[in-house]
Amino acid sequence: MFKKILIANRGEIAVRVIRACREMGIATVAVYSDVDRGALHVRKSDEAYPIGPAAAAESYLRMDKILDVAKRSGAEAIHPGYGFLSENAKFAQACADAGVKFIGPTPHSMKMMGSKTSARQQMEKAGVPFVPGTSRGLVSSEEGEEAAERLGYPVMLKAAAGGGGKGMRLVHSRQELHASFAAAQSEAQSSFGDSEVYIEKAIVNPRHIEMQVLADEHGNTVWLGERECSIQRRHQKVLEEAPSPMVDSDMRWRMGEVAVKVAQAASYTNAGTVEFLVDQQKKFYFLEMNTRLQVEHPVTELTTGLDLVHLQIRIAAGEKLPFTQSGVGIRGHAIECRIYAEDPDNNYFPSPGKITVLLQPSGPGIRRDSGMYEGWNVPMDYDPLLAKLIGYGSDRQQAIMRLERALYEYFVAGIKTNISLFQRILGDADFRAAKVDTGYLDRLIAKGNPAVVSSAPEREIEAMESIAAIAAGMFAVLDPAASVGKNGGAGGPGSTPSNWRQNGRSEALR
Amino acid sequence: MFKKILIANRGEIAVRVIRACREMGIATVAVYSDVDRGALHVRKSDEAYPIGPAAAAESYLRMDKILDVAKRSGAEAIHPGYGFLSENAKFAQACADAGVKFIGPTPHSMKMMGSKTSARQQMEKAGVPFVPGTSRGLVSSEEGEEAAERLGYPVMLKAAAGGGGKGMRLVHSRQELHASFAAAQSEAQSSFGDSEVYIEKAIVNPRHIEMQVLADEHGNTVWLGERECSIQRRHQKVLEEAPSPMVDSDMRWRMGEVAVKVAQAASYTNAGTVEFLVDQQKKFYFLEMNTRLQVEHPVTELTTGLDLVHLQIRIAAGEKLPFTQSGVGIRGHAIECRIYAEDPDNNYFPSPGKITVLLQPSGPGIRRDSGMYEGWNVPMDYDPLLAKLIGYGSDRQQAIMRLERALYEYFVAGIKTNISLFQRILGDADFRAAKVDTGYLDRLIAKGNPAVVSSAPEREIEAMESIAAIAAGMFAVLDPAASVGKNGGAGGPGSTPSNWRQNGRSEALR
Amino acid sequence: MVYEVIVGGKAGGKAHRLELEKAAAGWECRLDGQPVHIDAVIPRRDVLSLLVDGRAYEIKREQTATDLHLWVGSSRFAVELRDPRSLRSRQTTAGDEKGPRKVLAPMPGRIVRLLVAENSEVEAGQGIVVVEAMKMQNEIKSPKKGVVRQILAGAGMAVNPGDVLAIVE
Amino acid sequence: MVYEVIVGGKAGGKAHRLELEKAAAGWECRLDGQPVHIDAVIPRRDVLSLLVDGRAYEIKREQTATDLHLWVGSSRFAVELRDPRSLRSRQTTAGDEKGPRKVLAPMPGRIVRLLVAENSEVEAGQGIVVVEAMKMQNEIKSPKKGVVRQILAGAGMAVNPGDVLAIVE
Repeated sequence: MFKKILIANRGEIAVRVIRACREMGIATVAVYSDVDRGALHVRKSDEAYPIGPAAAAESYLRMDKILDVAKRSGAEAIHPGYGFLSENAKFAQACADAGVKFIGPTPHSMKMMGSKTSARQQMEKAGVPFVPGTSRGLVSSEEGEEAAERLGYPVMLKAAAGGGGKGMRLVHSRQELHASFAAAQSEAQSSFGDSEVYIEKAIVNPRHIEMQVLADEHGNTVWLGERECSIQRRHQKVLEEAPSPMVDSDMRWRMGEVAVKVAQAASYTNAGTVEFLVDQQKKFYFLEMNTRLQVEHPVTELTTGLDLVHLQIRIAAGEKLPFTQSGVGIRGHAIECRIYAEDPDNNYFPSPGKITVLLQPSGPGIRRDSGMYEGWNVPMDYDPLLAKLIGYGSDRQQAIMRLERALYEYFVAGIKTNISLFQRILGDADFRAAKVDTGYLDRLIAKGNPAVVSSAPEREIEAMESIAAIAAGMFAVLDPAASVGKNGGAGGPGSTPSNWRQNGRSEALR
Repeated sequence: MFKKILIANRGEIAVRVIRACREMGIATVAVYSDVDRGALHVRKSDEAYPIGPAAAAESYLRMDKILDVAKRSGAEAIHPGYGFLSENAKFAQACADAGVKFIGPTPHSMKMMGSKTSARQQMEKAGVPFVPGTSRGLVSSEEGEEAAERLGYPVMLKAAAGGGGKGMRLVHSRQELHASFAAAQSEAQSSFGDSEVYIEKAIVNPRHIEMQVLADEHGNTVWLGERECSIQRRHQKVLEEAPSPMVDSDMRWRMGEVAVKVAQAASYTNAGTVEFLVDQQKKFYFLEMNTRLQVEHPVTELTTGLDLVHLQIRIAAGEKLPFTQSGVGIRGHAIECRIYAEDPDNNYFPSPGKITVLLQPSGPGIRRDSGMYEGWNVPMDYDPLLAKLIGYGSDRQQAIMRLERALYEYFVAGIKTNISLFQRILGDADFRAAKVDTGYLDRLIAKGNPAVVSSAPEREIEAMESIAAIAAGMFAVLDPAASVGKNGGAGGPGSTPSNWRQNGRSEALR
Repeated sequence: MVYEVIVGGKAGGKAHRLELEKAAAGWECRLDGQPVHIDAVIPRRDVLSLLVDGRAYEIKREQTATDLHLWVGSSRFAVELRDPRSLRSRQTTAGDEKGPRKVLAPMPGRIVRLLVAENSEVEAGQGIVVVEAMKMQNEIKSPKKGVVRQILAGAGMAVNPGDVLAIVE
Repeated sequence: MVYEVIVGGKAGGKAHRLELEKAAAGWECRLDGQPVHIDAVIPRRDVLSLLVDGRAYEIKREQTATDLHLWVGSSRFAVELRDPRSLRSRQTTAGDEKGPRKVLAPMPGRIVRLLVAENSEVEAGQGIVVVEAMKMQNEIKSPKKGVVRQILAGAGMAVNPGDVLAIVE
């Protein structure tokens, strides 16, 4: 087993991997950018090294700096987390060249899955079902028109190197195709430095369901059940659950076997995820393979009782999988809420800044994987994922109820978060009935964002307003150091019990 | 289902029940004594009523006041938690008389199990194995001598109304019996107001293993697996785990079936626990039945995936058990650490007071059921249980490793806690090998309480001392408001960066 | 103590008169003349445990440089506390709708591009500039229909919340 | 800045001379003359994140009315910080062993009974009084062999930590 592992990441996932290492008796090496000196992963690691300025391109994406830290610290392996360098085959290769074990698949598997068209070609050979379309890039919009005619509209244009919805266009008719092709190409070029675009039959309102696989370096591959990931915004997942309410045992086995076939066709090792689109008739199509640990891996951990990061590390150290497919059982239901720093009242704009108050939930059935703490200044330079709140229950309803309870206990001030969005989703009748697809969240948000109170009867709102008024007065009386009124702020050491009066007066004199 | 439940308890268990109610959409009513106004259960409930002074006899044990609050608030049921009134058959009867549902068994079952001798008589009829001895109170020490002769020394004298080790005497020889009988009688009288004492064969270094049962009000009774509770001090459990490392599947079934037989013989309903003594040959003997939710119920919840408090409430509301015995599965391993306010460096003396700093663990496999928060003043009037830290893993080793990780993250200042004791237990070779019995913890503590550092090599201790020295200086430089040196304290608003110098000087002038 | 409390934000807020007086146990309170007995403690900074006739509330305080919000359960209320002895009458914000309106940066970030030129006409809700923060590009929109009188933001510029990006008239 | 730091408690503590000087990045530090570069931040009250040559430490501070302890990982160190310019030499506690010793209440609680009478002889470790707290009865023991000169505690009395319960000479 490794004695020391470098974690080439930040935020909640770096903390999660550090915890796994500590549990396994492995020393940890953190890296951090200038704005992350006070980040939780730096506090929790055994060693920590600065790797440059805030911009990821100058720090967390700098392979040379990270490998240099690995060398200096004597780390034997690197866990890339997700994002950043996690799906970068060049980095995996550079690690191998430097004699450091990359905890993930081989550069070869990563490269094959990195291009959607090459992945399609490979999977076509292996007989994996995927959305009808071209498995090569389109040479011209005319070729696209022919293919679209064959597939039938609507069709989807997609960047071969794509991800995150960039270089993607839904095309409803022949008239639109030419312009959309040009737009997709140019967006693909500017986003990925590669203009290759291919075409697929568009699945209307699909579900996005993915299958977790795990493969050791001795030829053993297993699947660990699916995750329902249809609740997305801007192609970013927001809430995930396991199992999917629409997948039954038979479908799970079929998807699992296809996922294993995909992994084996790519000579895949370590943890990976095979993504499927599922249409209204429950037919599923291979979409792509994510060659890394997913953000949403905890829901699989809770339903299988396994620790995926422990297993990733064991596999990378050359161990065999400690169980076979028949030893994997799915029990209960788990749902993950991704707590983002964004403002639900203001178009979900990102909301970095200092966390002034933080009350965090715990208790039965609640797992919290967090990268934040009270007093931390959330930097504006990285993605807005602050923490993940995962609820487990013996069934879906109990998982939902436990999450609602935990969200009620969760409170973050200083920055805005999307906690209220989850309260809306979990209380929504369609969600409760599991009627979700990739368009669900946009529809829910489009309904408007009523304050929670507006659904309450008028009388109750008035009662709550009275409570708020009384509370405002009691705060002022009991905690006069914190200021009152508009001239807010944290209240310096000079604050006195009569401070609010001065504030009141200076306002009056303006 | 009930609309409103009163929780006749405080601390972590009141919080745990409040959470379950919120998850089920049931309003909660808290009660609190004068010193508990700021307690977490008051903050988290929907309604809260004062019931008197700190002394439990004048508040949490006052049936009349609690039933009065139930009436005023319109609570339809009362959850008693554990301790206080939870095993008081009179209270259960008073609830019934007041038309409030007591969430627990009937007064009849409670009464039968409340007296150890009457329980033994009943179980004898049902054919349940128990430790050889008398099932009636001893009339005289002569009768005791006869019975002891028959059973063979050592024997145990026990109070019929007993619990918590009171009125209990281990007797090694005839010579000791007379004096021990008198002592046990008098202690039983003063502790329970009942001098009845009976005699049992003493099991040397037994294990204490208990079986969770659940019975609905329609005649269905199931067992949910055992808990290993041998790690005790002063007859108080400190660490519990499920499953027991010494119980195999066959033994589990046999114990489970006996436990169900016990419950059925008592017409038992709701959640209960059948305690067994297990000897070196793995023979198990019925000890007693606890007619309430146990402190350690979370380890069973984690290994079965069920929520016992939800189920308690459903059963009390008249619902049938939603599963049968064959639907109960045990998966993985769970261990609970009871975090007590006591001082490991000072004979485990209780340590009430204000919690000045609190860092709490979370993340994979960690459940935290807590009644404390930073800034809370832990009252001296109640038992010292602050919180429970429960680790789950796919096997015992992983559960241990996760707990060690979480204990490393746990930090409480202002009061003392037994966190370091768990670090010793979990790292101990005998514990790792599951070689534990009810004498284990006393033996471990008797080995002395070396500071954690003393096991580290000298060089490492020195390095840590250097770090502590540097840290002391950096705290003084970066956070000068907090005082320095002996004239400590939190540093009032008058603190200035040069404060430490004044302190230094005033010391010098003494 | 006597306070004037505005609950519900500057625009549609309701003003309440609040009198608080320490009682033997708890506080005697009058809200708009209505007497109510309350018990209140601050278990930790920015959290208030309030008991009113047995009802228990945990109220959380969210304070920024400009605003004070209180959370009662999951409901959030803008609150303003004033000294009623001050003679100042409340400013109305209604007038703002007519005059020039500032387009403010809602978060710290970097300007990635301008979507309109100075003096161009814009609709309400039309994008003016794009600010990047947390790997997301966020279109900052015009608060009203009108003419972009001035653009104060330039591509590549770092901005802080509240910075004026443009003025629409 | 220069400090004298005693690590390891009053009895067997080691004194260190610590010099700290702000550098361009982090701090230049000399511990007993040995130079070391450190980087330190206080992410939250009573927690210090310290980097020394790449090694990362999260140090927790535990401060009571009388003592300061620092936790490095799971190891706890008694620490005392002094101004070296003060002329006061360190008091030794060795002398205390000989004279009268106070028996102090280690926690708040209530005296339930006295186990010895005034002027009785006691062994070191013999119980003097029983204090009840948190539903546990705790025997407070004599710190030394000697005679109980005075008992200041009475059954039923409430005590606070540090209260003198008896004096043994």
